[in-house]
Amino acid sequence: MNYQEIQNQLKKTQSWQQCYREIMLFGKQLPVIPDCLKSDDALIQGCESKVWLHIDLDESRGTILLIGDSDTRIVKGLFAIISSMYNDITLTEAKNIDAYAEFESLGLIKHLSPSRGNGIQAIIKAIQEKLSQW
Amino acid sequence: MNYQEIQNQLKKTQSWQQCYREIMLFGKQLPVIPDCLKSDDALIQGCESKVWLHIDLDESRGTILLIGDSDTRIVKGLFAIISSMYNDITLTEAKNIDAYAEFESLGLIKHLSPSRGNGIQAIIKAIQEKLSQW
Amino acid sequence: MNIIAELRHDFPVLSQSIEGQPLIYLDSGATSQKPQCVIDEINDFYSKNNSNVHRGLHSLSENATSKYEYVRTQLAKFLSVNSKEVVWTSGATESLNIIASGVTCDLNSQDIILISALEHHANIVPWQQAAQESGAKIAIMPINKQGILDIPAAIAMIEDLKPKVMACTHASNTLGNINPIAKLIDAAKKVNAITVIDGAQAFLHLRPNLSQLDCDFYVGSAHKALGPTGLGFLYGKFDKLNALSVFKTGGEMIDKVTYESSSYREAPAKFEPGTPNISGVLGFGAAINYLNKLDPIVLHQYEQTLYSYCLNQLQAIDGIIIYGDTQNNIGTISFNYRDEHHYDIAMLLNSYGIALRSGHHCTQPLIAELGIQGTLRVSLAFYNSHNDIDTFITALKSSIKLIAG
Amino acid sequence: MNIIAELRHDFPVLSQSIEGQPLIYLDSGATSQKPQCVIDEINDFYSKNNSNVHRGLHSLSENATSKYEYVRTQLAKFLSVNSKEVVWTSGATESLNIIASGVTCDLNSQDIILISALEHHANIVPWQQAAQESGAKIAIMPINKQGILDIPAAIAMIEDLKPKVMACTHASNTLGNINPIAKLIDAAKKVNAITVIDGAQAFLHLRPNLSQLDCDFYVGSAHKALGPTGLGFLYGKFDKLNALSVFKTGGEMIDKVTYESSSYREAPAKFEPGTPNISGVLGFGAAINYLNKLDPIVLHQYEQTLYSYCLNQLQAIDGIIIYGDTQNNIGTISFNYRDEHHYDIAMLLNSYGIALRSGHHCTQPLIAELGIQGTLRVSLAFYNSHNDIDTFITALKSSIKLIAG
Ligand SMILES: Cc1ncc(COP(=O)(O)O)c(C=O)c1O
Ligand SMILES: Cc1ncc(COP(=O)(O)O)c(C=O)c1O
Repeated sequence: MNYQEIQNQLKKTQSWQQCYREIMLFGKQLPVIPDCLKSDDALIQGCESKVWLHIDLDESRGTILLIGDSDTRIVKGLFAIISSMYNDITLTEAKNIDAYAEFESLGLIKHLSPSRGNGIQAIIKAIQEKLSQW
Repeated sequence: MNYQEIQNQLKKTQSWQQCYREIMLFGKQLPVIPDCLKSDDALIQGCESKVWLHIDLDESRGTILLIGDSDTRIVKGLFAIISSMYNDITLTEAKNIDAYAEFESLGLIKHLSPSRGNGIQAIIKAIQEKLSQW
Repeated sequence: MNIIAELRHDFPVLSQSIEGQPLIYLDSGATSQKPQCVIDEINDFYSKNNSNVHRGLHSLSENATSKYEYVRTQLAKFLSVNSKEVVWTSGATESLNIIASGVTCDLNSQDIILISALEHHANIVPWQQAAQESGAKIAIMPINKQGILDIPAAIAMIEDLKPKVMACTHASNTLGNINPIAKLIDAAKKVNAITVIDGAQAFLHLRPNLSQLDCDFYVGSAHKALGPTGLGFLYGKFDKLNALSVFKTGGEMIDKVTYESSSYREAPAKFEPGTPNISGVLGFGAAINYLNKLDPIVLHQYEQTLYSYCLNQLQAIDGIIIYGDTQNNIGTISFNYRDEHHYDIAMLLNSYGIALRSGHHCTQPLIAELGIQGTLRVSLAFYNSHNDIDTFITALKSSIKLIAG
Repeated sequence: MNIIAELRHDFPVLSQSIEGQPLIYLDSGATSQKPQCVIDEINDFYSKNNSNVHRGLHSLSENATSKYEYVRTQLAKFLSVNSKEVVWTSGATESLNIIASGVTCDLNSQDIILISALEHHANIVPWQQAAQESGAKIAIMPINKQGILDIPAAIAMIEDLKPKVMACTHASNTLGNINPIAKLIDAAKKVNAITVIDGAQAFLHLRPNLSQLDCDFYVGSAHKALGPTGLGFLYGKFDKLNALSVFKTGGEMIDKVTYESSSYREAPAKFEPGTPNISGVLGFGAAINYLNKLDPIVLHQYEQTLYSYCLNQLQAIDGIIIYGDTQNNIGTISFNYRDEHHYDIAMLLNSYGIALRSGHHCTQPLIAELGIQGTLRVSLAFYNSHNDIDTFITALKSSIKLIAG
């Protein structure tokens, strides 16, 4: 699922419940990741739910690769959204993504609130930091 | 000056200022006490102003004797009022005095507030405790 | 019951909405809502009487001081203790820190601090600090699989270990269990343990009579009992309280200060340095007043009815797992749905206007003991209605459907 | 000036009466009055948003948390520092205790803690505790007969003694003196001292820029700066702040708790266990907002004008003795009349509706150094008027007459 499709899907929702339903469905479509990738050092700090995140650079194609999972459905779905933003784009394009602004325009900015403790903010920060190293 | 006179004087005052003036005058009429009586162990605890208090029983006459002073005019005057209540009465009468009620009826109950830190409450307590020992 | 239904209108927050839907507040264990009289009292203080206490001769300060000290006697009366045994603190957490740090110098490496497996972090971590500094050891009174304190085991531990301190919560914030603390206190006193009861959750629902319970220390938070935030209390039997070493130092708690040394005043002043939370105390006074006007038995029965009503409906939902003691409970239910994450359900419930708490509830060791990640927690108060519960149950069923779908 | 005269109406207490006469509030050093917007904010919180913070996923809690954390960034901006360097405390007193107790483990019997002769008990007694526990010695930067810090002597002490800690008040609560702390901080940094500034009095009047001052720690109380009671702040340079040992422990400040041990979160969370004073923080946010809308230069000039006006009139009264620095002053005047006791004059002034403070002002060593029993203290704020001062001076003259008569 690409980011454009996600945007369209979310736009169609008419209630928070529908919106959550979509988000959870995005999460279900993520590839299942092997348990060995759910290691402690891949855990994102500061989440009440668990989030594992791996960020790699596909040097041959010049694109970045996000692999992640969460033990909650909603956070997993939110990660799927983030992941779709970074899919199949160049490193330079990736660096220019303002994920906060995207969440804002998706109407999901509330999910970035630190008190929600879901680590979305931490995920975005981790990605941006990693990108800045390349 | 006896307590009756004090009551009459205070009744005539028409403002707090006049009332304070009378109170300070009562204080001035107290006998001057020698410095040696202003000892640390005669100090009443819990006063911002200093109050020295001596309580004695005149066993021959069966009356009690209050000697006191303060470094402030108003507290000294308030002590003069207390002192006049206990003047020339028997021990039994003294034990029956409700000094709080008297201050209430004099309109001076505010001066017993602990936050005023003037030790009037402490003086009354000290007298009552001493009386209860006789 | 009708009179109780009316009480709800005293709490302005309860007429708010969440996400466009009427708010259903089921999170009183985190903090209670405040009746209008408490809000008005704070408002009045700042609009008419605002002044520092214990400092001024002027009338404003004198008024504030009288009111501030009057609330201390009010609380003392509510607890059936002496007012010089009541210290104002910034919250139950600070109260427990004052006790734990205050007894540390009396502990040594032979000593045992006995706590229960149900404690809030606030009644664990300060004791770990005390243990670390003194060399004392911490021992745990165990719970069974359902999360209920094993009283015979606990009493055996008290008798065998002869702990120097026995610290236990009156009611569990996570599970709602009411612990039979009278039994524990009795046993602990036989071995001369210092008894510390965490009443943060119990105070509002159980109105403890401390002269009957006869514990050495009892703590609570105003904000969990209709009062303002930033205020708690510490009750201690005068001699034991006064014997605690000072915690914070500064103005007002001192008697004399020279550059070389300072002497301290007696309790409670000794533990109240600096400007206190004056509006907090006055607001809490209004809360106590409010409670005093309500019949505790009627309130308690109502809360228990609500609790059973909610419990029964939850139990009727296939896949719901409930933890804790459902016989002796202040009206708090911790649950999960199958192996779904509490986070997802809490988020969905919020979208229906249901405010409840999810997670470890600051009781990580308890949650670990139960072998789970966390729970969803409904915590009720007398201002909740049967309708609140109906709405919650409907929303929960819809949320489960959404997740399963 | 007219705009400033209008500000007075924002403070509802100022239209109250004392003893049947309009209240003249000259005790802002003890606690400031609160503008209506602060009162409204607290009211709003309890009526619409009341909820605990950092705990709930539900919208009410999320709102409260966002607001609570937003005020931290507001204050950080006001002080020109980073928001993770700002800790909420129960008051300046607690802030100073956190620092003093937090550095105690780094002190030993060779170390000197250098404080000034002008300190409030809150910046003396916690250091005495630290000294007692660590064996360190306290040394005092001296004042002259007028009560002004002797800067050359202070700097020489810093250079000679090479103190481990240099703690000084930004402005004296008793005398109003503004200390040239930038010079002291510079000198202290050259000898690697930890620099601690008590800003309880200065914050409102001087709006310190901490990135310029470059001290390690700076503390204040909300209630002295238009905000609610029961709240203070502790600023610390992040590394130094985070390196302090924890003071209170409990929920929210921890990362992981097991029965055996606990790990703590980073500052500021590490120093904020338990439920904070949420309404206090939100109210203080409204106070900072209010201050941000006023031009600090205009306010400062106005306060200085008021101060001079009051000072001149006092000086013109035969027998009035004034203490402290009248050149660099936040607008606080300590005085006596001949050898009359401050208590009598304060009581008489109160009967005229004048609220000012008398006594040792929690600075017993300073009062002893000045060789007196206490003072009467006028402390002004921008909401005072020239008329306040006229009324005060008239009342003072009448009081003197009453005493002399
Ligand atoms: C200079 C100074 N430091 C510290 C304090 C203590 O502040 P609080 O009582 O708000 O904790 C005060 C308050 O009187 C003060 O004036
Ligand atoms: C049982 C228990 N103890 C202690 C506390 C700590 O209370 P506070 O956060 O008000 O300090 C709580 C609050 O959650 C609690 O539920």
